[in-house]
Formats: sequence, C-alpha cells, structure tokens
Amino acid sequence: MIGHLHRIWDSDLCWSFRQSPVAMVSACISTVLIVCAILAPLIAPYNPFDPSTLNLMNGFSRPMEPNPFTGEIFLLGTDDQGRDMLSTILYGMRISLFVGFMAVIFAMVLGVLLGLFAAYAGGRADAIIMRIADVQLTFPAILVAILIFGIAKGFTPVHLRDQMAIWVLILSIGLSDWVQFARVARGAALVEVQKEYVEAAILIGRKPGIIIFRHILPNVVSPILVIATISLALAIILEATLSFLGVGAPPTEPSLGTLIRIGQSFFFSGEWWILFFPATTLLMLALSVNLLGDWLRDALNPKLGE
Amino acid sequence: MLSYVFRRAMQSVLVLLTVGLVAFSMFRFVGDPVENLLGQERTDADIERLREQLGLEDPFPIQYWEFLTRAVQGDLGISFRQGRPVVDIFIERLPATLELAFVSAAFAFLFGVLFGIYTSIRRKGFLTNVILTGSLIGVSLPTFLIGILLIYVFAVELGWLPSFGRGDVVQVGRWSTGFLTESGLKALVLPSLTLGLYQMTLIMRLVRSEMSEVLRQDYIRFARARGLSDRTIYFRHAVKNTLIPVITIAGLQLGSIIAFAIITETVFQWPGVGLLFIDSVQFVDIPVMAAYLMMISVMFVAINFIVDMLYLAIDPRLRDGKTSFS
Amino acid sequence: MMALLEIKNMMVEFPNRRGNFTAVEDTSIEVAAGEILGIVGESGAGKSTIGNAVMGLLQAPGRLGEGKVYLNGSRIDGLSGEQLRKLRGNRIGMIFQDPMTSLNPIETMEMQLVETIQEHLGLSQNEASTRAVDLLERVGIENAKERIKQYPHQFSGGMRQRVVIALALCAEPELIIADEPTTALDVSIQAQILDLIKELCREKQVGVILITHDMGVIAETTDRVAVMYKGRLIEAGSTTDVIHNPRKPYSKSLIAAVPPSNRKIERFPKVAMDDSDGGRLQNFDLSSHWLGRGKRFKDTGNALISVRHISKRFPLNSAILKRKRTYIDAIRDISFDVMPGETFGLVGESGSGKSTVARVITGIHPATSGSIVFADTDLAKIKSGAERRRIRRDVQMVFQDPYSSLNGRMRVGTIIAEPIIVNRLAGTKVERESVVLDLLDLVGLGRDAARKYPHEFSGGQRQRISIARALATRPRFLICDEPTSALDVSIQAQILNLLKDLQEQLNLTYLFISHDMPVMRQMCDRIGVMRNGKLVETSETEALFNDPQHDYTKSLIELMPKFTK
Amino acid sequence: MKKIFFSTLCAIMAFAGTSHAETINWARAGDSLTLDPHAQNEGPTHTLAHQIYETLIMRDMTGAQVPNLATDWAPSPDNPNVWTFRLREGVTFHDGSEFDSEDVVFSFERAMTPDSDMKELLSSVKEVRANGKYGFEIETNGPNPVLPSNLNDIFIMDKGWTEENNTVEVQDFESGEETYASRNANGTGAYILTERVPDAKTVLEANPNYWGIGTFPLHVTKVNYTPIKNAATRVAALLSGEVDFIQDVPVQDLGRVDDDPNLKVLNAPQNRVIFFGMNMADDDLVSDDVEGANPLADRRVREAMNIAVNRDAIRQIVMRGQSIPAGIINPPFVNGYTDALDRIPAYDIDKAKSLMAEAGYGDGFTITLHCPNDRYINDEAICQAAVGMFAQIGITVNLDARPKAQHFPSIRNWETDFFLLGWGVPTYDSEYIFNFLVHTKTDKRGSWNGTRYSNPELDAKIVSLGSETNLATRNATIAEIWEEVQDEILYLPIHFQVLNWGMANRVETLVAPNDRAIFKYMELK
Repeated sequence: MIGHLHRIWDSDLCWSFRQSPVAMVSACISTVLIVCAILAPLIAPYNPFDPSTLNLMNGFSRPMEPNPFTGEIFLLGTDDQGRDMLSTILYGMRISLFVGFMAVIFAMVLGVLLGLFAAYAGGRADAIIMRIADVQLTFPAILVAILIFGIAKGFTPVHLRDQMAIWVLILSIGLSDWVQFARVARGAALVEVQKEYVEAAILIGRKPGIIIFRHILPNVVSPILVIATISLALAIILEATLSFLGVGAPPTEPSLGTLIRIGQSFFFSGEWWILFFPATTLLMLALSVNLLGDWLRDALNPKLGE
Repeated sequence: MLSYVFRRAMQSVLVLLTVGLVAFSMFRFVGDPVENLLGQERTDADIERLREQLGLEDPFPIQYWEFLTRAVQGDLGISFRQGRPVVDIFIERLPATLELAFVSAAFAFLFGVLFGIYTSIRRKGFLTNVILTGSLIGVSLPTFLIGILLIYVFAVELGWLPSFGRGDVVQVGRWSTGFLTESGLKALVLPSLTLGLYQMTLIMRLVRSEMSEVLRQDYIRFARARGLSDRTIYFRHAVKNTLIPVITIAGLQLGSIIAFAIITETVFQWPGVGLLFIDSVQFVDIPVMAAYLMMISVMFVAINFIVDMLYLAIDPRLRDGKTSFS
Repeated sequence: MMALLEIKNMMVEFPNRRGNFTAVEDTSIEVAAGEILGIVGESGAGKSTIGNAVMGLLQAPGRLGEGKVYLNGSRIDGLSGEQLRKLRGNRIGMIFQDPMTSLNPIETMEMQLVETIQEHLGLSQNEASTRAVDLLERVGIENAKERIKQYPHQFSGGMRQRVVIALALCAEPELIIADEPTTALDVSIQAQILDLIKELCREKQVGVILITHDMGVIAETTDRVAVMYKGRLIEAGSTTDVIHNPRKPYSKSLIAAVPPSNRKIERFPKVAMDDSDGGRLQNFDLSSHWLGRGKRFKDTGNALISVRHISKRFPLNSAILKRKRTYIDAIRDISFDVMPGETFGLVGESGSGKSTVARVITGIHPATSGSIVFADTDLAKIKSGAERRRIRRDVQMVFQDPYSSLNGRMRVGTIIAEPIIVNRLAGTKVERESVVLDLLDLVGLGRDAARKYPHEFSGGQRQRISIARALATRPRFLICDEPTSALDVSIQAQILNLLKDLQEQLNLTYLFISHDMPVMRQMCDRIGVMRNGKLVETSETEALFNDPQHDYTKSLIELMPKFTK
Repeated sequence: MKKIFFSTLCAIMAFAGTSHAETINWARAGDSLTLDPHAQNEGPTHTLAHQIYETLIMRDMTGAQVPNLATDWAPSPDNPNVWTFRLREGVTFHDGSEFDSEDVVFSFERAMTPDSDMKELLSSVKEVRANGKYGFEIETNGPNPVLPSNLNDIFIMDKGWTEENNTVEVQDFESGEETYASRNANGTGAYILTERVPDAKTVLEANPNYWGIGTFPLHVTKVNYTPIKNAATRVAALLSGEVDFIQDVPVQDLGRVDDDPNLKVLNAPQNRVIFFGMNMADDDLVSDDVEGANPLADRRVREAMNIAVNRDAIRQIVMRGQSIPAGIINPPFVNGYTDALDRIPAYDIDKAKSLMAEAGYGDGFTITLHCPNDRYINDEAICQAAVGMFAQIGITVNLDARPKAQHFPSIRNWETDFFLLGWGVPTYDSEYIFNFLVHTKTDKRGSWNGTRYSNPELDAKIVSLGSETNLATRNATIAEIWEEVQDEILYLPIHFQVLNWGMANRVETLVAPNDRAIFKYMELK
C-alpha cells in the first residue's frame, strides 16, 4: 500500500505537479472552492434559498459594516434582497459546479461512447456519427443551449420551470459539448485501435464491447481527462452566460451567473460587492480549473514540455 | 479535385437539410401554429380551416418539402411577435450583426495568429508570459463580464467610446452600415473587442499548440540541419504548415462568432439578429428562432466551404486527392 | 593525414529530474575525407546523439558537457548559434532516417533546394534553380527538370531520400552525417541509397559518418567502424578488423548475435553483456502440466493449416454511398500449407501483404475470397460460435511492436490471465494464477513480473510477455509477425532462441513473418516469398537461398546486407 | 476613387453633424408595444403615441387638462346626456389630409370596438356624432359629468388613411395580430414617425406643418427613441452622454446620475400604484398545490398576505426610499382617495400566521407569482422580496418574471392566478380604476380584472358612476365601492411610484405625474 502511494507520488505526473507552483496553487484553489461548495449547507452562515429566513431590511449591507437598520454584520455584505453574499456565493457556486459537473459528465458519457464506437466500428457508422458531430458543430454551444432552453420553456409548465431550469441547463450545455469528447475519444481510439494489443484481445476471443471498455477506454483516458477539465471551466462559464442572458438558473435559486446578472445593475451605483464577489469567485473557479487543465495537458503530453 | 469540391458541396447541402429539419420540427411541434395564429374566439371550424390552409393535414415529408421550398424562396414565415415576414426583419437586422462579426473576426484572427506565432517561437519570456496569462484570464471570464467592464472603463469612467448601439448608420441600399460615420466606427470598438477577445484567445492557443507541434517535425529539424535561418524556418516553413489545421478550426470559430454575438449584442444593446433571437426566445417566437437557426447554419456551411476551398489553395496534397481531411 | 572531423572526449548530458542522464561519455572519434565511418550500436548507445552534438542540433535540454570538436583543424564546438548555422548545410550536411517526414510537405522540391542553395552559396534564383536540377540528376532522379516542380508526396520513399541527400549536398559539404539513412527503406532501395552514398564519398572525397544499428550495413558500406554501448565507445577500427576479430566482449557478443546470412545455425550464442535475465527454460512435464493438456493431437499426416486462394481487399475511404468506395487488393490468391511442427516463413518488403495474410488466417480480417482449413476443419463452414472460439484459441499471434502489443493499463499478470479467463481454461482462480506464474517462468521473466505493468519492462522482456499471452490459450499454431524487427540485435537473438525452444517443448507450429532474409534463414523450414500481395515462390529454406527461382527472390537475396563471419 | 469616398464621407458626416443640433436621444426600458393607438392602454405605448397622434383633450406636464384637437368643450345645454366639442380648424395629418369631425367620429367608434383596449374609457358612451365639419358630440347613457377626463388618451386617426391601408379594425394585440396601423402611424401630432424597428429604434422628426408651432416651445426637432432593457447599460448611456433623457433611472443609480455635473434627476410622485392581484373566485387554482380548493378565495388568507407584506422594507431597500407605501390601489391624485382608506396595513407576521392557521392553511401552500420584469420600477425585485415575505407565513411562491408583452396578455386572458400589476389613472377619477379592475369582466368593462371577482351589486354601482350627475352622490358611491373593495381585500397594494427622470442639464422639463414625456413641451438650453 505504502509502496503504491510512493509510486503514485513518484510518478512523472506527480513530479511535474510538484514542480509547477501554478498547478499546485490552482489545484488548491479549485479544491477549496469545490469543497466549500459541497459543504455550503454546513459552512454557510445563512440559507439564501429559504426565502422565509430573509429579512429585506438587511438589503445592501456593506461588507463588514453593520447594517444601518438591523445592525447585523455580513462578511461580504448582502444583495438587494438582504441575502448574505457569502452564503449566496457558496450556494450559487454549488449550483454552478453541479451544473458544470453534470453537464460535463453527460457530455463525456455521450461523446466518449459515440467516439469510441465510431472509432472501433469504423466505416459507415463512423461516417454517420461524425457527420452528426459536424452538424452539431454548426451550432455553437451558446446557441444550442438557448434553443433547448427556449424549446423546453414552451413545453414545461410554469410551476415546474424553476426546478426544470437546472436540468435544462445541464442538458443543453451537455448536448453542446459532446462533440468535443466524441472527437477526442475517436481520435485517440483510432490510434489505439491500430495497436496490436487490440488484435491480441480479438485473438483471445474478447467481444467488441469488452475490448472497447476494458482495453481501449483506459488508454484514451488522458486526453479525455484534459478535455473534461477544460470543458468544466467552459461549462461553468457557459452556465454563467446563460444565467446572465436570463435563460439559466432562476433568481430565487441563483447560480454565480445569476448573481452577476443581479449584481451588474448595482455596479454603477456604488454597491460594488454584489457584482465583485460573485465575479471574482467565478474568475477564480474558472481560472484555476483552466490552469489545471492547461497543466494537465502539458504534463500528459511530455513532447510539449521542451 | 472537382470530385472533392462536389463532395464538400454535397455535405454542405446535407447539413443544411438536417438543420432545416430541426427548424421545421420546431415550427411544427413546439407551439401549435394554429394556437398562435388564431385569436381567443376561435371555433373548431376555424381551426379546421386554418389547418387545411396551412397544409398541416399533409404527411410530414410533404410539409417539410414545402417548408424547404418556401425557405429557399425566402419565405421563412411570419414572426409571431412582430407580425412581419421574418425575412424582412432579418434583412433589417443582419447588417448590424455582420459588421460586428466581421470586425471581431478580423481582430481575432489577426491578433490570434500573431500572438500564437510569437508565443510558440519565444516559449519563455516576459511578453509570452503576459500574453499567456492574459489569454487564460480571457477564457476564464465570461464575455458579458468583459463587456460590462469595458463599458465601465471606456464609456462611463473615461467617456471615450459609446456604451451601446451602433451610432449613426448610413443606408446603402438595403444595407445599413456603421463604417461610414465616426460615431458608427467608435460604436464598433467595444462590442467587437468584447466579441473578438475570446475567439482571439482560442485562435492564439490553437496556433501556439499547432506551431509547437510543427516545430517538432522532422522537416523543421532537417531545415535546421540544412542551415536555414530561423526566419526562413519559422515564417516560410512553420507558419504555412501551422495554418493548414488552424484554418479549419479557426473557420469554425469564426462561424460561431455570429452566434456568440448574442451575448455581446445583449450587453451593448446592439440592434442585430442576436438581440432579436434572444428576444424571440423570451417570447417563444418560433419562426424567428427557426430562421435564426437556418441563418446560422447557412453561414457556417458557407464559411466551411470557403475554408475547404482555401485548403485546396494551400495544401498541394489535397489538390491531387491523395489525402482527404474529413 | 589530418582528420576531417575530430571529436575528442565528447560528453553529452541531458539534465532531468533525477540528475543528469549522460547520453555520450568520453568518446573520441575521427573521420578522414573520403572515408565512411560507421557508428554502430543498439538503441540507447548514444550514436545519434553524437551526430546531433556535432551539428549543434541537440534536443533541449541536452548539452555538450565536455569535449572538443574540430572540423578541418578548427574548433567548432564553442561556436555561436549563428556561426553553427552557417556551418550546417554548408560544410556539414545531414541525412535523417525517415525521408517521409524530412521534407516540408507543402513546398515544392525546387523551393526547398533553391532556398538551401541560396542560403549558402548566394546564387541568383536562376543559377540556384539550375544547380538544383543538377543535384537531382546527380542523386539519380530522372526527369529532374519536371520532377523538381513537384511536391514531396508525389515521390516514393527512396526518391525522397535521394532528394534529402541532394539537399545535404547543396553546398558541397566536406562532411555528411547520415543518421540511419536506410532504416525506413526496403532492402532493395536500401542498397541503392547506400551505393549512392558510397559513390559520393569516393567521388567528392567527402567524409561520411554513417550511423546505424545494422551490422549488415556496416559490413557492406563502411571503411572504419566505431562500436558504441550505453554512451561509451567500446572499440573502433577498420571494419573488417572489428567484424572478424572483435577485441572487446561487447563487440564480440554483438557480432555473435547477428544472424549470419550465409548459413543456418542452431542457436544464437548467449550475449555476454546482456543485463536482462536470459531465457532459462524450466523443465515442464507436459504430460502432467496444464500447458500439455489437450495437446494430444492425432497426427493425420495432413497439413495443420491449409490456405487456399485467399484474397483480401480493403475499402480506401469510408464513403456512406457504396458506389463511391474505392478498394485496394492487399493480397491476391495466396495458397500454402503448413505442416504440424514446422516453421513456415513469409518474407517480403513492406506492403507486400504478408501481415494481411496473418490477419486473414487469425480471422481479424475476414478473407474476401478463398478458404482456410485448420486441422481438417474449413473455418468458413463453422457455424457455431463456440466451435469458432475453440479453433481461434488454437491460433495465436506474437506481434511486431512490443510497445503497442501490450495494454499499458493492465498488469502483466492480468494480461496473461485474460485469455485463460475468456476461454475458461482454468477451473479455479488458484489454478489460473499458478498457470500465469508458470508461463512467466517459461518465457524466462520470473514470477515477480506478474504484479508489474508493461512499461516497467524493456522491449525484449515485453516480447516475452507477448509470447506468454499467446501461449495462455494453449495454441497449436503461433503466428510470429516480425517478432524481432523492433528489437536490438542481441535481444533478437534471445527471442529467436526462445521461440525455437518453445516450439520444441510445446510442439508448436509457426508461421514466421519477416522482411529480414538472414533471420528467415535461421528460423524457417520452408519460405514463401511475397511481392505486391502475391506469393511468387515457395521453397525449402536452404534451397531458396542457394538456388532462388524467381527473379524477385534472386534480387532480394542479392541485395540483402551480407554479414558473414 | 479614394478621394471620392473621402469626400462622400465628409459630406455624410457634415450632414450628420447639423442634424444633431436639436436631437433628443431618449431611452427607456421597454418599447412601445404597438403603434395602433387603440390597441393597448399602456404607459410607454401611449407616451410614444402622444408624440405622433393627438387627442381632443390632453393633460400637460403639470397634469392639468388642456385643449388639444378640441378647442373647447361643454355639456350640451339642451341634453344633459350630451357633451359638445369644438374642433381645431386647419389641422392636417402627417400625410397632408385634412382633419375634421369625420375623423373624430371614426376614431371614437374604432376605440369602442371589442378589440380596442380603450373601450372601458368610453363604456358610458351611447353614440358619437359629427355636428358639422368642426363640431363633435358624444351622447352618453345618462349624464356623465366626468366624461372629458376619460378622453385624454383617445387618439384621433385619419379615417381615409385607415381605410386605404385596410386597418380600420383595431389590432387584436392579445392574439398576436399585426396590422398596418401597428407598424405605421399617421397622426396630427408635433412629430412624424420616420423610422421604426421594434425593440431597436424609433425615430421621430418635427412636423413642419404642426398647428402648434408658435404655441409650444418645440425645441426638440428630432427624437431618437431606443429601448435599452439592461438597466446598467441604460444608465451608462446616460452617464456617457449618448442618451439625453431617460424616464426610468434605476433607483440605485439616482445618486450617481445626480452627482454627474452634466446630468440632473427630477422627481415627482407618480400617478401610479403598484399592487398584487389574486384569483379569488375560481373554485380551484391551476398554479397552486392545493387540490380542489382555492386558498385565495378565503378572505383570511388574503388578509394574512396583506399584512405579511412589509411595505416599509420594500420602500427602504428595494425602492431606496423612492416610493410611498400604499394601503389602497388608488393614487393620491385621484378623486375618491382619502387618507383613511389609504391606511397602511400593519406588518404583523404573527397575526398573519394565525389567520393562515384559522383558514386551514397553517402549513401553507405553494403558488406561482407572475411578474413583469421590464415595466415598473424594480418590478422583479419587488416580487422577489414578496417571495421572501410570503415565505414567512408558509406560502411558497414560485416566481415567474417575464417581459410585459407576455405578462399583460396573461392577466387579461385569465392565465395567471397571482400577479403584479401597476395602474395609472389618466382620468384622475376612481371610476377608471373600477371600470378596469373591479367590475366583472365583460365586453366593455373589467378587462384587466384578473381577480375573477364578480359582484353584481358593486357592478351596478360602478355603472351608475358613469351617469351620475350629482357629484356628491357620485363621490358617496365611489366611497362605498372603495369600502367594499378594501373590505374584500381585492388587491394587495404595495406602493405609489415616484418618478425619477434623468436628463442632460440642457433639457428643461417638468415631471408629469402620469410619466408621459411630451416632447413638444420640452425646452433645450
């Protein structure tokens, strides 16, 4: 066990991680942010999603200053509804990350499955799947997301819309992103399929499904991991953008993007903290994930590290 | 070579047909057109009559065919919200978006390629680090936030540039252009910067990684072994080989600028099709949404086609049809 | 006579996370004008690094740690980047291994030649053009005037290597460093390129450093040879001296490991300096051991496998519409028999279709037409899946590339256990595990190997793993598809020995595929010669070498690098 | 070639330069919904219409009634049911055709058709008729002393023009119809419509043949109207000088705009009340989670909700002090308003909870609140705040905020159970409120009554207001109706809006209590 841990610690990946202060810092930041988001109900001082706990009079409290009406002090201030910014950001990040992770997982499962299948089956199946991917590429993520949102809006009853919003977001971001995974998985798998261990597996009598999942999949994990990391940052930003455009998370259960949309209208009027803190959180989150993805790509592709 | 062009053209048509199908399905199944066209006091007879009139009783493929025929003739239906032919609305709004997209694309491509080449040649160095850090912050900040910050700095605090709209436009035929007036040009600066920044970052990173890849190729090592100067190696051998894969992806990126303009147009109240689209989503104005979809894919296909033809010009391997990039 | 190039005590190091990796250490070499010096060694010997170090083209972070390099008496190792650049291509030309990637694919030959000529000689465009055509003619390209306007992809591999040589010759250099110039080429073209280099060397009194791993090339081409091992110069001297009378143990073992082209030997002598633990075969009692189970075949006197008129065509593009597809015929009308216990060889150059034959027999690619009868069963007529699996189990394969033939994400034990699990060949987990360990012993890896991952092993050891996996289905028929062509010659000797031993012990039948005529001579009982997808000649091995019938076979035997001791 | 291009450019720029002189760049959150002046009775729509079309009588910037296309008017001495009007002579429409009584008759009749959104204002009218070329009479069902105050937004269209363009019928806005008149305009007003791209840009230019030249300042010769939905962008545009005038400075930005040396903010209480409406009559609600019952039908629930709204907190925080808490849906300008009626319900959560328990909803219920997000000051934020307040008494509110163009039809089509609405009273009389918001929904009245409330007794009283000549009796009836409305807790009043107009210093204008900026009155320094 210890030897195992030691081997991981001593691996090239780990070594390059230990050599890169940028990677370590961004890993720390993203871990802290993700843990905070997961633990939001435990560590947040308030529950901003429970409207019955809100006191409107706390609205627009400045950070670290007592509210003129209620005398309460909020570390990062409050927004226009009297919601504690810190709690709102923690909960908002939870939503952003949840949407991001789910969307990436959805896109990854769909894309990798199709990509692997296309690469392994080849021929007509490959041609058709990749044509579909081409068509999908015609529609940039933002457009697909808005369209799906618009269509879903036409279908879902009003009282379900708020609950649906999150899932519609996940679906639309995921659907707009699967091509990335399909292409990368297919590209990597095409290389693997050529390799002789696949023929060896056929020779010993393995069925195609098992060859794809037990043999090829583990070997294409690295590039998929890189794409997944970068996609996570993209998904978080896309979610924020959609929420900003008003087709995302509802204001009663705001994500970081919704918070920025709300904060934006108070930006010119001096209540800078309502925009500043969510925006900074989003930037930190996206930047640290992006930096990790960048590092991962370089570390997994040693040729680049000249 | 001709067969290559033909194959590409066929693929484009296929893509358009598929998108058309999506658009048509939206028409047909999202939001009952009868519901939208008839008022409150409709009778069952009215509904019957209208269904007949609209051809809704025909089999699906026939309806689709007629939809396509009309679309090709420029009839994309009537906006539920504005009650005008969608095509008219688009013609009115399109110049704004196209001018914005054009300027942003030119900006993104020029600086993206420039920075990409620079950072792949100078792998370490102050300016490289600045560019790379800047680009990462660029992709980590949502476009709308960048837009808001730019407005705050350049329009509100400094007052140098307008914060919204197109400024004064000049009507040239049916095309309204902002290129001919000072205020029109000024108004273009912030939105196109906002829109182009993200694309520039992507192109830059792409050029950088492709160029780094090319610089590791044997023929570059061999060129060094032949004693060629760095200039020749970088700019004659490496850049041209880099641009071949970059062009496709950059083409796709630039195609998506039109769609990404939705955000920029919202932030800057730019009266283009993106703003129209986001409004139409709010109002579930299906004909406008469908038409927007069609428009985006036509542009995309057109750009792709142009890119493919550019390939033919650059890559001799393709001209002989020996390899195909699909 | 003053040496043209003199390298004194060269040390090249690559700093890495664990300190410095010394690629070349304390190596001194001289080359005279008009002389071809061979540098020979196995992978990791540091032979290419020397060439790159002289050219100032070391890959980062490598650096010249110590030593001096003189060109015509003047020191060149301390020169600035710009001065070195002026030297490259001008006074020292270089030829790389792979002609397919050495040329810029999107520029014409003319442009690449002219820019090099102009860079060094300062000629006008027209003068440079004329010279470029001359150069092409000199390296043996016909219709040089027209062909110079063409792009690299319009040239074959051999032609491209000629252009690469022409590029190296642009400025009439004093020294040419050829780094494995023929490794990527087929035997027949290899001979032409080597002849061209020899000719240029004599004619222009150019000094040539020929870096290669191939003793045959050394023996046929070089005047003097330097043998390298792990970054050190082991011995240097005139080629005949070194080959016939090696003084150092490593040189001796290296030379001993090279399969002789002129005779058949029973076993290769053990290589002294090999640090992997060689194949010490345990003695298994096959009558009681798992490996022997199910091995009692009736010898009917019929061929074990009988291939009749098989053909295979591949689609070239994946067009959705059928009529748009184009095809290539990989093999056409191939027929041969393999008798139980014999080794049948297929030899041919790249693209001759020999690997396709292997894949058609194993069923990885179904044949387009023709039939295969295995142990009196026509494979095409098998209906039940279980039956097909049982037969497929009897046919296994050892692959060419030891790096790609093992799944890097699986432990060695799992890799070898997989065939047993899939085919339900072991009753219990305990039995399975003991079988895996026995197999590892059998191929000479030792039982510890089971817990490790493939990347922890060298190429030769991996090939042993690959063999163990193939044996894990208890096959009767083993196809060896270029099993040693990616290996160094000393490792090759071990693996070939191992294959011979296994055949003897397990009563295996081999189909042995290779492009290497001397190896074929050592391994095969009978040989089929393939060319362009067709089998041109089939014959007993010695008969084939001594009295080839087909012209193509004749030329293959004539052109193969002859290494005789 | 280059030279030609450059000189053209110069010419264009020079031209653009001169045309700037008296241009006002005007922005607000939402666009006019339609140009058909009878299709939507809505503030921004009518504000734009007032620049292009004209009414017989209008309110000026102080709120006083002044002659417009009618020069004078009086009850007929012969018949108490008839009002007579003298029309202005020598007025032409923008297309040059002459204005006369025929156009007035046509326009009034058009405004009384079922698709018209103005018909409630004319519900007491029996007949309209011409009396010569420049005389006009309105006969009501019984005497109507306050009729003229209903005419401030009845715009006069050109009969010939509508007939030529086949747009005689009023656009059916709710079902999404579009007509020629909804896209084009031909009025007698001080400004001519020269360009319109809905939701993007509308350009008005001074009418060179306007009858009022010499009477009004008419400093503004060109109006560029741009809807800018995004509040921050709108303020940024004002701060950077690209826009000269906005009617809806977000309350949070008042300080910043006022502090700017080039800008000023003028404010005044608005004739507009903001309130929640509830479906209190249906047996079951679509958007709630209570099966087989309508919690809002229970007066105790409505009372609980009424006292759960912390109006002062909304004023302090959401409105930043820029509102006046309301206890009645009747602005103080309006006849019928009394301080006694406008008693603000005491904020009392405990009492509200016990009322809820009494009504059998101690565990609360869930309902959807529909809210506009581009109409009233901080409309969405008010709703959000209310979500929190109702949550305190156990009511879980799902908020659906959307553009007004979607919101309003859903109220009028009875597709919402719980909604936010604002109401301005152009007639300055309670009857206007009753007609739209209290009367049972019929063809002529109650079109905005989203409560489904129907009280025949009250309806009769409301109808009687239209013909009651004795002002004392009439006011007594109004008071009675208000008593009933307040007692039933028909609506939950929130506050009266305060107008905040932001503008460049060079703009001189009064703030009209009805939020109508009339550009012909505007002066430029």
